[in-house]
Amino acid sequence: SRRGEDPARPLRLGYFPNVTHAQALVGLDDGTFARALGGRVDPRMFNAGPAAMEALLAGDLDASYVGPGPAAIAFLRSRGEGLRVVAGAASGGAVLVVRDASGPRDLAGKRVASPQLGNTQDVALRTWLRANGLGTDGGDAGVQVTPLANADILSMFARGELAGAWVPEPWGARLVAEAGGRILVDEASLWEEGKFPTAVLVVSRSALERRRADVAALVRAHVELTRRWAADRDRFAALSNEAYGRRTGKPLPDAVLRDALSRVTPTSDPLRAPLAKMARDAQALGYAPPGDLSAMVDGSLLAEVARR
Amino acid sequence: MLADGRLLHAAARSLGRLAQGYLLSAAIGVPLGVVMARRPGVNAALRPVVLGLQALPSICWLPLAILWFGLSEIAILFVVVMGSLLAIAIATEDAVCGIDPVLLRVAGTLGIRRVRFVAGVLLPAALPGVLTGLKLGWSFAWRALMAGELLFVAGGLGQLLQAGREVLDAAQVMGVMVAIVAIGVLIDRVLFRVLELRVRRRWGLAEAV
Amino acid sequence: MLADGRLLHAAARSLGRLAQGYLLSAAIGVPLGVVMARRPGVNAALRPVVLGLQALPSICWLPLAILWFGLSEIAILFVVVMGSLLAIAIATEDAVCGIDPVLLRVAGTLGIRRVRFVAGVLLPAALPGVLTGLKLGWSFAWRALMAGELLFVAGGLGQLLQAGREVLDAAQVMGVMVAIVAIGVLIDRVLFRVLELRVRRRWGLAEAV
Amino acid sequence: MWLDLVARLARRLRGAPGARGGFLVPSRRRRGTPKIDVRRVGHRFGNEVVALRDVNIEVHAGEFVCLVGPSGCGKTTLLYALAGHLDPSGGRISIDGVRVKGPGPDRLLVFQEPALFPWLSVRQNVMFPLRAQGLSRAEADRRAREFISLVHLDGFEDTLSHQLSGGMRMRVQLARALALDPAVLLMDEPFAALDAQTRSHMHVLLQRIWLRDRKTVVFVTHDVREALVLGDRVVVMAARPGRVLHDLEVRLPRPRDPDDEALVELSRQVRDELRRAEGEGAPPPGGAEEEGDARLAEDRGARDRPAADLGAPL
Amino acid sequence: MWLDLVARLARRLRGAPGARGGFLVPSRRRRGTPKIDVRRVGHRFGNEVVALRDVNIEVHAGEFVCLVGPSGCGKTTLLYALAGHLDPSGGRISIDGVRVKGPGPDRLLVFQEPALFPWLSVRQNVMFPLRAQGLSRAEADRRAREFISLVHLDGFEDTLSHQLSGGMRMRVQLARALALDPAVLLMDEPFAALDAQTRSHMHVLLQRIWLRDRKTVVFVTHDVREALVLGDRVVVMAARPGRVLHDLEVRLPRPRDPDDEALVELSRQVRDELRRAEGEGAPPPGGAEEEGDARLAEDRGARDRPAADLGAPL
Ligand SMILES: Nc1ncnc2c1ncn2[C@@H]1O[C@H](COP(=O)(O)OP(=O)(O)OP(=O)(O)O)[C@@H](O)[C@H]1O
Ligand SMILES: Nc1ncnc2c1ncn2[C@@H]1O[C@H](COP(=O)(O)OP(=O)(O)OP(=O)(O)O)[C@@H](O)[C@H]1O
Ligand SMILES: [Mg+2]
Ligand SMILES: [Mg+2]
Repeated sequence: SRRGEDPARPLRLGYFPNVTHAQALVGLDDGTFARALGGRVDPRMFNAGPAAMEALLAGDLDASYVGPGPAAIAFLRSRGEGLRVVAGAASGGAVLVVRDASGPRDLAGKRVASPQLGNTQDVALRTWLRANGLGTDGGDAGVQVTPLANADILSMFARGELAGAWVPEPWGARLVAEAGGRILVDEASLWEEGKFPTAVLVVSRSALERRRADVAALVRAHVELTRRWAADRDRFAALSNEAYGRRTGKPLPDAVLRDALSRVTPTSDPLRAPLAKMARDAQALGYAPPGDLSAMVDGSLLAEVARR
Repeated sequence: MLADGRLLHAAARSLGRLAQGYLLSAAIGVPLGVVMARRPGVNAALRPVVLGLQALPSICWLPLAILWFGLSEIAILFVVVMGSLLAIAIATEDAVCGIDPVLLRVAGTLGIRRVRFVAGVLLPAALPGVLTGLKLGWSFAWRALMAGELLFVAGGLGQLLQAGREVLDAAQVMGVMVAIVAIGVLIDRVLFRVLELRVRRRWGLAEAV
Repeated sequence: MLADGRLLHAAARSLGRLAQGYLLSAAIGVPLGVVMARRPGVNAALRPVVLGLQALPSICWLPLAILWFGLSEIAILFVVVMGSLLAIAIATEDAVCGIDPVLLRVAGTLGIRRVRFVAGVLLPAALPGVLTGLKLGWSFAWRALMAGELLFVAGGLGQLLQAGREVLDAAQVMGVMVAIVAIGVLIDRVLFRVLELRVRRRWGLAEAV
Repeated sequence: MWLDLVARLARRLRGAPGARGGFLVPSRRRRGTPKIDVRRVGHRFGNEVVALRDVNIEVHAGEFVCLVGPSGCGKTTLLYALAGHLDPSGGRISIDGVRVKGPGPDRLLVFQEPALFPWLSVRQNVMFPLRAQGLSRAEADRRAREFISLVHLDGFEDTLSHQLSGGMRMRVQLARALALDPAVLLMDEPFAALDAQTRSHMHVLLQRIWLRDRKTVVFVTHDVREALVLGDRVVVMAARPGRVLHDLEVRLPRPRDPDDEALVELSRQVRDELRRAEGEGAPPPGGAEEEGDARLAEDRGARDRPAADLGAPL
Repeated sequence: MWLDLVARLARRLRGAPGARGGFLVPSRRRRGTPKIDVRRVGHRFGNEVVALRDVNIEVHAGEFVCLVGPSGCGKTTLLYALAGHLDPSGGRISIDGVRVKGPGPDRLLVFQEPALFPWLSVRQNVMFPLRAQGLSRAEADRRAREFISLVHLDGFEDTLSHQLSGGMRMRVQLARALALDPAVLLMDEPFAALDAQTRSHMHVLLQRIWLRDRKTVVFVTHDVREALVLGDRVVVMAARPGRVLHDLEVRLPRPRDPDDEALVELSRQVRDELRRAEGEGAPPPGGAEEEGDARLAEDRGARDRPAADLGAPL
């Protein structure tokens, strides 16, 4: 028997302790979601995408803020059955930080890190390197791409064992602030209109069908939060950082936070095209299972919210 | 630095889960080990896979845990039990197989059977080895718990550890490590050391130390 | 499904690391356990923390591994050794403490000392318990390796496992699990089972099974 | 073989004052089904050691039979087989006519080594099996105390076995066995570790209990005099292969004094027998023939054979 | 106490034919420093059991001293103390004048239980300590074979101890000890598990070796006749608390026959002594006084006291 059938139970919303999931952090702490859902929201914090997506597919989660990579993978894994992307959350916010390289050539034969084999940054890094005629599997000709945990990237970069790293915010900002790195590429510059999703809001199919009203309320709250963020970025950033601090016990330094979020733009637009492209890149590299992506985004709720 | 309140709170939650999971493992593992040692059929059936299963890292159990038990305490418990159960069973099996056959013959000739035999002869005779198993099972349980608490954020030291690592907060990581070690020292002192000394005295091994 | 080539290749790499790390742990752990059992000084110094340290999850060692050994095979080896060393030491200590004091007196009166005493009396007498320790140490090593291989992409089953989970590829995860279990079954058959049977026959415990 | 034996015995007895001859005679076959029936039992261990070959012994209810023989002649092996701890590779052992399969509540073996549970105190060691037989705690405790003091261990009730001397341990085992009071007592050199006094106390105790409720006792000892003091019959065994040399009936009046002239003389005779048997070593006279029998015994099992050509006259 | 004792002994002896009197007399103090010197040794175990109280024994180089006494009288404890496995809580034990601290290469203890290494074959059990003493493999092997066959175990060289009978195990232990050939042999009921023949073979063996290279032997037994057959002296102990009753010198010509009239008679006398001592139980005659001595012995250690009022005349 699948869990979460009872429509009366609170809506289970997944998110990560991550400043780029600002809507979730702020919305949960200042009660926006609670108000929108009549108090029937049940937040579940995760450490990483896979666990959240596993939970969503297992029916233990109704909706979640998550990176586009895991979202696409979960979508494809479930043959398009498991979930839908109902809204975007943030765009941009991934950079290639280097120690002293001034161009792609300077990275040849060096080691460059990405956060996770096959995740969006990893894919972006490899595509970028190839575009610049560099191999990605070591050798003097190519660059040795080394997936590493973000925390390890920071410490290794600080100790000069990495020539560069393609990381999401706030790690980019931290590499600059704490490890004396320099931003060589802002991933935004690689996308037309400089837009690509870093976080999206996904909803499980069952929730979408059985409790559309609640989901709609969720999306409405999300859109409102996004609007607030766009309206006053510094204030919202501060709120998000407080919430983040409450969860990890250690808020980010203001400078780092401001720098990090300066490259992140709030948007409720799911950014269909870039999202699809990301997914296809991942598929091309064999990190995502094959399958049709057309049904991944369901903009109908956004449309409803926009109409009213 | 880190508010000790949080460390203590997390430690308390983890200990609660550990206690449940560990006791469950012991309660199942010891009998399982005895059965494996005494029932050739069961042994033939389980023995081959037990060592392999025991070697599976907890991360293998996480997806199954979510699938079967959802985002619940049960799921974490499951991960902990899968982490330590078989270790205890293996050690118990070895201990029971190592019992001096004379003692088994004595029990036979004295007509000691079934429950009395297991509880009154097998377990006491195997106790030293079983204790080793319980000690190692205990650390298996800890490690599994640390992995299990990453299933979803439900407080506990595992979470604190992960977060500390994420934000590169060495102090927080150290804090958790110290907490784990401290708890280990404590348990060893109040539980295992005491039991061992008793056993060794009773068995007349004390002087051997 | 997954190209078996990758699985085999990864398994081979992991086995290579495991072998190194495990043998190293055994080579250090057994002597350490003996010393802890026989030297009250050492025991007093180490015993309290050993159990606690053994309980530390491998994730605690990762940062240190990188800090000390960088992104090298050594770092992974370090994680593996830290994962299984103390387990083997603990089991060995218990086994040595459990030796029949009469045998120790005999060795004393026969004037068997130092190396001969350790190699010819302590270890053989403790062998059954040590074997248990080696078995459990082996699974500790596996688990530590799976964590250690996440340090950086260095091939190996740990990586495969992690990747499989990242892309929610149940088949790949299962494949790795099967591989681990299969290797466990194999090692048990060709190594531990054989050793145990020999020991039990020699000790005259075979009939007890 | 049989004849040769009788002849030899006759020679011995002629040597000794005629009166004494009657004290020790080849035991005759008795009527009725025996309590314990050992038929052509042979046992070859995994390492090819032949511990027993063609052993035939009948023990009737209430009989006190002593097994004497050199070290390593298979006494313990035979007792293990009787107790059901070992399944002989040839022949058949039955108690009250039913074949022995594994240990049973009707028999109880007192082991050659002090086989106590190390984690139990003296009293607990005695009580444990009593409780297992369903006695109430109080009753078991009473019985335990009684037998502990019968073996002169009062004051040591709460001592652990590793805190006892060798002889004390054996006495605890004895107390445990007697307290259980089984129909058949199989005892493997129970008094070997005891000094003369304690031993004679134990003799008295054992005989009293045996006479009171007519137990059947098979008592292994290497002390011929002890055998002559205690036994209705003395079964003399020889080693390599373990086999029965003679089965003799002791016709001395009870109670018997170990220092009694006649008894000492008899013991010397039996010992001479043993010495001679050993001197001849294995295979014994007519060994070839017995070889044959043995093989029969081990392979064809319980095939009937004229009693005349058996190693011992049963 | 002393006088009382001599008087009693005299009475016994008068009872017996005068000629015999000379065979067994209180042993006189000897000149020269003893090889083994046990001075007012007492031992109280953790559980308050007093295993030894005020024990005083001098053994001179080349002497064969037998300890006899009831089960639990502290014989093993005393041997453990001599071997250095146990540090007596009172008094002083010295060998060649140096205080015993732990086991040493000059002494070797044959344990009461067959203490073999279960993972070694018979030959390996004998060879292992020889190799440890630095003998070449070949030499050790030769020696091992020699002594294994001396204890009549040829053919069992490659057997494991759990495949041996109780008596065989003890003989392996004996072979191991004799092969090492230490200056001082401490033997704890080594022949208790052996039958009469094997035992007398071992007696011969042991005496031959002892005579050949004049070892000092302390031999525990509960068999008074064995003690009289083997010993230059017989030290008679009593239990609860373990103490020395008499220290007697055996004046029988060697070789001695266990069935020799005189010897049997003497053994009966000693046994009667023991029986009486037991009858009186603890505290023994003058117990109070001895209590006193004991406390002195245990607390004030080696304080000099007139030999006259000791339990045994040393
Ligand atoms: N488990 C075993 N495996 C192989 N051989 C064995 C085993 N047990 C006993 N034997 C052999 O069987 C023979 C008889 O042994 P057993 O213990 O019956 O002798 P025994 O008469 O009891 O001698 P003792 O009087 O010394 O106890 C011996 O030669 C012994 O080596
Ligand atoms: N480890 C111990 N702890 C406590 N008491 C002990 C210990 N060892 C022996 N005893 C006690 O010391 C006394 C003497 O024991 P010991 O073994 O010396 O007797 P023994 O003369 O060797 O007797 P036996 O002839 O039966 O071997 C006994 O009462 C025994 O209970
Ligand atoms: Mg025997
Ligand atoms: Mg003793």
